[in-house]
Amino acid sequence: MNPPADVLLAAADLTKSYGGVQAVRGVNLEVRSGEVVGLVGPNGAGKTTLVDIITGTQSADGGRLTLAGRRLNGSAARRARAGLGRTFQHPLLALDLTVTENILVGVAARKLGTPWGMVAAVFDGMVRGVVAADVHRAVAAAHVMGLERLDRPCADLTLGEQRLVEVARVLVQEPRVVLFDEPFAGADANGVAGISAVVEKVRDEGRGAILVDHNVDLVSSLADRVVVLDQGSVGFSGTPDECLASEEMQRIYFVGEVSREGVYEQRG
Amino acid sequence: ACSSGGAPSGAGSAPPGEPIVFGVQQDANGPSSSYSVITTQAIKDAATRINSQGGILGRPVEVKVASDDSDPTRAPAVTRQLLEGGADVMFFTTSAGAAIQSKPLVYEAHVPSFAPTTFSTNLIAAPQGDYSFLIANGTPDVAKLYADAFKAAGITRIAVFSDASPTIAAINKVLIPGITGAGIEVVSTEQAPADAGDVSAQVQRIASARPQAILLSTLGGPIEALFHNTAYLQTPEIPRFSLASIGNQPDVWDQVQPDALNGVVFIASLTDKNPRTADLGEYLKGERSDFTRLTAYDAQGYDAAYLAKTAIEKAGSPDDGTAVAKAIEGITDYQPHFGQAGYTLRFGADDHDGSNGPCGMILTEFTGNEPGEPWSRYQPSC
Amino acid sequence: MPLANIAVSAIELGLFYALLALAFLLVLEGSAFFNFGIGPCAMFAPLFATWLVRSGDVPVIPAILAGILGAVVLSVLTEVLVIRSVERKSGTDPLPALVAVVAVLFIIEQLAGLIFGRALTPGQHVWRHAPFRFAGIVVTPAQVLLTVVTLATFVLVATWARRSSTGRLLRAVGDHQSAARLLGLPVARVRLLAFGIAGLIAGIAGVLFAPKAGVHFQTGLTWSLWGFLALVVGGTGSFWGPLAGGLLLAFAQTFASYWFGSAATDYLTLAVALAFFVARPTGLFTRTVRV
Amino acid sequence: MRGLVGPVVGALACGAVLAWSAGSGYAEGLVALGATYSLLALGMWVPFVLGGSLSMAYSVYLAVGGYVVGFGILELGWPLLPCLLVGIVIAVLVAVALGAATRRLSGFYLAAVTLLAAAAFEAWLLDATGLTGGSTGLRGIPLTAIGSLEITRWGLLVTAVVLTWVVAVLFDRLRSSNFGVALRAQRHVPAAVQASGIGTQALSLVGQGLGAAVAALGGAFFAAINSGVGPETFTPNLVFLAIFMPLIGGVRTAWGAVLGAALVVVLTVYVHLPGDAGSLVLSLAALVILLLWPNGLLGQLRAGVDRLSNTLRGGAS
Amino acid sequence: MSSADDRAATIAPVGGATVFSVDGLRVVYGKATAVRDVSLELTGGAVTALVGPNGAGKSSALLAMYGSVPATGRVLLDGRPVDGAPVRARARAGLALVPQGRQLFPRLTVRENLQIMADLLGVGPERVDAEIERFPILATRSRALAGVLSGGEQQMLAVARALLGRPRVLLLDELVTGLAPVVVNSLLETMVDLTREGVAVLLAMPSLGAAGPVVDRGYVLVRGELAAADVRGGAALDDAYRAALGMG
Ligand SMILES: Nc1ncnc2c1ncn2[C@@H]1O[C@H](COP(=O)(O)OP(=O)(O)OP(=O)(O)O)[C@@H](O)[C@H]1O
Ligand SMILES: Nc1ncnc2c1ncn2[C@@H]1O[C@H](COP(=O)(O)OP(=O)(O)OP(=O)(O)O)[C@@H](O)[C@H]1O
Ligand SMILES: CC(C)C[C@H](N)C(=O)O
Ligand SMILES: [Mg+2]
Ligand SMILES: [Mg+2]
Repeated sequence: MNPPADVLLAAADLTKSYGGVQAVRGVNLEVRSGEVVGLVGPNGAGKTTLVDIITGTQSADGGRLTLAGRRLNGSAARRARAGLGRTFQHPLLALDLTVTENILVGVAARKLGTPWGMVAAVFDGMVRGVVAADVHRAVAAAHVMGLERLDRPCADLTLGEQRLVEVARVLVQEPRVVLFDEPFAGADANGVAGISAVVEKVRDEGRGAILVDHNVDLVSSLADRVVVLDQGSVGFSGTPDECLASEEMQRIYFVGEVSREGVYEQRG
Repeated sequence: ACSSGGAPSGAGSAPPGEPIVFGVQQDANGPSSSYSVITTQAIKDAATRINSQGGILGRPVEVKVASDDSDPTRAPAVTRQLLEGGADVMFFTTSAGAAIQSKPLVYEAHVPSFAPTTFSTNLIAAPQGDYSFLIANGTPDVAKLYADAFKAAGITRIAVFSDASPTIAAINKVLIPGITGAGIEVVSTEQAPADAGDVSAQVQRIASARPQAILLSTLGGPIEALFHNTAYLQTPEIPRFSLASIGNQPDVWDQVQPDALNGVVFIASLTDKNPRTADLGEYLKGERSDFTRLTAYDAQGYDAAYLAKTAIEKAGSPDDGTAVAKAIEGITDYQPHFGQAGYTLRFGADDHDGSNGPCGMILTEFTGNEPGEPWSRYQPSC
Repeated sequence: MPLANIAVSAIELGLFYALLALAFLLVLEGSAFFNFGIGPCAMFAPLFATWLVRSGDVPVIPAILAGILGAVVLSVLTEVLVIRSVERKSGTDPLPALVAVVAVLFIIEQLAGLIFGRALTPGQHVWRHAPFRFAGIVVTPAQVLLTVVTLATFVLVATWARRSSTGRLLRAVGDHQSAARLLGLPVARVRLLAFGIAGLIAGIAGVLFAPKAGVHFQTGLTWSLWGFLALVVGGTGSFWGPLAGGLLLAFAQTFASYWFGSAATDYLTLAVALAFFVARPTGLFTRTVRV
Repeated sequence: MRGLVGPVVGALACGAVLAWSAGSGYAEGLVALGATYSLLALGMWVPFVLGGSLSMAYSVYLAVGGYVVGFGILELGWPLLPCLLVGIVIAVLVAVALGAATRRLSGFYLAAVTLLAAAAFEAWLLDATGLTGGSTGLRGIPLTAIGSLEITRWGLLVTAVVLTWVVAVLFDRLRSSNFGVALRAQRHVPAAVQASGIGTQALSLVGQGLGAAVAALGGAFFAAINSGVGPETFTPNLVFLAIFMPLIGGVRTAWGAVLGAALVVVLTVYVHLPGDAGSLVLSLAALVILLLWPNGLLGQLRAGVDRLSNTLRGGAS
Repeated sequence: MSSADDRAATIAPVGGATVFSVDGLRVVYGKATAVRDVSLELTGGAVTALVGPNGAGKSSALLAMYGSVPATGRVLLDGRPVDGAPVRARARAGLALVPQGRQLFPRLTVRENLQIMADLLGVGPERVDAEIERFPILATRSRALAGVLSGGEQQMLAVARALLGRPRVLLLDELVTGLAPVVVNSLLETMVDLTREGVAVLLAMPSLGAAGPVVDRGYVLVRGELAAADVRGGAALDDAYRAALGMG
């Protein structure tokens, strides 16, 4: 497999199962430079699991991954350093840290990449403390997302606000490929606009994104290509329009409660 | 934690004048507290008696007590506190480990110090041992006593069981070579942490080495009780010998299964045959409302106080610690309240261990779970 | 019969560890909290019982029951007076409550030393009987009693926690306390129950094991550490974890001492623990959920 | 402005304490103990308070620092300074090795294994007689000279206090730096920190190493000032005591650890309590502080100051 | 979605009895007031919406109605005051909440999560079985730990839990978050079915979205205060919401 030059992220034959549940089975996926790939599918289709095994949050049972032609493996931290960024379906923030501090983690990540980087950061941190430029980056990202009162601990934020903090955190990381796991869930109009702008920006800068969400209209409007995941495997892949019109999409997504019965017995 | 007996002890009958200060560094809350507080109390009682007898050089004795809880990190600060409080003589009733940590301080301050119950000779060894003194029989004496006793009883192969404390490690360093040097074979050495929950593995290992006797070298307490219980159950046929601690720990006797101590031989320091011992028992009974039984700790603490008195009087003043230390080195015939009737303590310039031959020790056999008669097979000769 | 005799002792020790670890686990399940006060509670029961026997001429059985009750009261008081209010004030940070319970541990130790004396205290025998001997193996009545009571306790607790609605409630509260509050579950009462039962089990463990080597005022810390080690070896995923962990720990300790010599025990324990946790970083039994 | 309060007040307090102790052997002993406890508490503060990982092996790092000073001066005839440096390096290496061996463990699992490691180390101190002096330890460590500059006990004490101040100031800055923020974040959401590209295992390893270095410094000064170190000098019990200190003082700043250490010294050694109840009183005091002010003394002080300045400002406007 | 549109035409006009109302509700966290003087009414047989941007105070208001956070103000259930009553009493009286976020017990199984609530409400095991059957996914995974379910599966479990006691007032915080359209539609259908039985439904959400067609009336919450009250119909509510946000 030799992907074309502009392919950023390439996943081949990814699989993952938990006991009897096969959450992801043989998924092939590509994200090109400047491309936003929408990932949709019913609940429990394996979208989050796919994001998890691509980013290394969970280990895959099998499959190959490359990022810009380079083999992508190892810990989540290593893959992030190679250029992956992600948000979590349920926001994962240090609740006792402030908004700024949580975003600062993303800024810090660029300097704490290696053990030696960490040692250097220790000395730098002891001498200089927090660096104004880093804080500015974090604050700027927070403002992009429309967040205010940044010295609040994240425990005081609503879930919707927490999701915005997460997006800001991944934004400052400047990853080459960002995997958004349902970023729009629970967002209001401003939030939707803010997050959409971030997704657009990623595309415009020639980076790539995978956008998971159940809001098919929103995904279609933002994505260059939509992949439909069903029962762990790719059911359909094409342009948003093709996808919306496809039979698979209709079958597995909009109608057919009936067709979903017994899904889990099949998987077992 | 620390505290200080503010007024001179036995203030009622104490002579007037500037007090001579006894600094006692004890363990009030820590692992050695069960015996440390007894020794401390004996020193206080001795001070009371000294004061009622006119004090030292006509001056009253004041006892200041501070606790380091056997914590060697705290020990130096506590020692400095007592030294600062004007201690003319120091008494370490705390654990040997804490006392050793404080050894340089008394050396630098030129204040003589007694460790009344310690028999680890590390404390008086160079470097910086010039101001430290011991009273109890040192480990070399113990080694010789047991070597002779084993020979007398026809025992040539023994096993040693120890707790894993540094104090015992220091003792074993002298004890075991002393015994093997005398031709007794040590076929097995086993140990367990002082707070171990089980020693059956150790007992079985010892049993498989087929010793004729087991020597317990521990600080007493739970580990000694546990070993006797286990050995009594699993290897009742092998006789057991012990150091001194168990003889002074009635609480341990209660913990041992009925009869499990029967026949165990240990080193007692007290005998009714010594009139001074009986006298001290009488005196303490009158002093303490809760007095139950005289222990070696009482006698050794009490004697340490009187040794200090003797030395200060010889030196003519408590102010020059070096002179007092020299005076202690000159004491050669002090009659202690422990040991056999004719036993005396003797110090010297190179001999900071006051014990003077094995007569400070009486091999005693348990009957049932209580110390009984002197052991019939062997006693040290004076 | 050295091996058999060592095995008997290892089982005794392991069952004691297991009971302590079970007490830990109950509090952990019911309140998501590592209660290092377990050891002192276990220590308090026999100390108090013996004190009653000695100074109050109370018969052995009532004294032991009073001792166990004392452990329950102590455990419950720890929750009511300390942990509950510290946790309420410290929000999401678990450290203050943890440190508070370490303070409680030392307070119980020192108070026990003050009240019951600092000397070694013998345990009381519930069942006085000569040791049973067959084929060179010696089993004491205390060992028989400990075995029976421990197994019964485990069966009861595991069944109760898995099958009864109160047991389910207990696990729910410990699992996600804020959700439990949100839904109106009786969080405070459930936690109290967890601490109470943990105190009960700790008290029983203490009085059953004390006859072996006695207790003194500083035994509590040691016992806490043993129970805690057994718990982490067993893992927190099952109510049988403590039993497996306790026995594994005791067998490893005892047989390592037997085969390799007691001088190497400390090194061996560390080596075994490192090897074990490399293979199973969260113990034998675990239940993992997604991030 | 606010950033200067800690260093300035801390410097004043350190100066005051030194001035108070000058000339009195006892007071100096207290300050020496306070400095040792402070450096231990500060060392543990990084991995424990910031990183949330409870390593109980800190007695090991103290002992390494102390023993290297003893061995270097007594056996090798080295001056103090290289002993300090070598002690720090060895402590860091031990910490990193132990941390690497336990890298998959977190929370209480880590506490359990490090506790066993501390016990094994204690046994080793007794066994390795040639290096450590066995049960006796290394005693009679003389004060050495740096070139022609004679080192005095007082000089050592001043240095230890100044170092405590320096470490507290540096650690306070570290807390809010990139490293500190990442370390604090991985306490609760390691997966998120990892997904940002920060290896949480390496992060806590570095934290452990840093803490070990500071603790080793504490052990080294204790041994040098008290001219001796033994197998019982630094026990795991000390580590239990040390986990009180930052919580009593307040976890929001490294000065909390120093204040807590000072309070422990005052309660267990300095004040005269009836019945030698220092340990009991200390535990009770810790409990009361945690019950009343879970943010510790400094946290409470800060809240008080904030409230005061608020009312003042409110009154003015 | 066409089916939802059909239904919109057939919804019964608002006019059932008021089964639940709050008056002067106020929620304060420390120094910040999250909800101030909110008053609203829920009528049986109607779907009421509470819309507002992130941080407006919707969740706080719902939690206060359910009794999970301290609040002041009157809360009437069936005309009887329940403010001051604990959550359990309100739940047993027929109030149910689907909270926002992950408020399940992750280390309990799917079934156990429901049993906990059944015990609290005092309903029998047959209700647990019935609710598990409502969502086929839950039925097949009833013995799995709740914490391993996918986001949407967890949301279904939360809804099933709320329906256990056959509540007469349903408070739903971001009901459709994380759910696939097919599930959203069927759930909205379920809600409509429930209103036919006289249940009062309150849907809180940051935007009307797919729920628009089923909404009978609504309230707009901005910065803790009501910007519009008792707006009839989804379309009108959408307009009112836009106006309140200054988006014309
Ligand atoms: N640790 C696990 N153990 C068992 N089953 C799991 C585990 N993790 C995920 N699953 C199952 O794998 C399937 C896929 O889950 P995943 O979270 O990837 O779905 P999803 O597509 O993200 O769904 P949603 O849209 O609801 O978030 C689900 O049925 C889930 O229950
Ligand atoms: N526990 C808390 N402590 C302090 N402030 C809080 C707390 N919970 C919420 N808040 C604040 O109260 C306000 C209202 O929060 P609430 O969760 O009710 O909003 P919401 O409308 O549900 O928002 P979303 O749509 O994002 O869920 C917000 O400003 C939030 O930051
Ligand atoms: C009385 C003895 C148990 C004291 C012990 N020998 C010690 O050196 O500390
Ligand atoms: Mg998902
Ligand atoms: Mg909300």
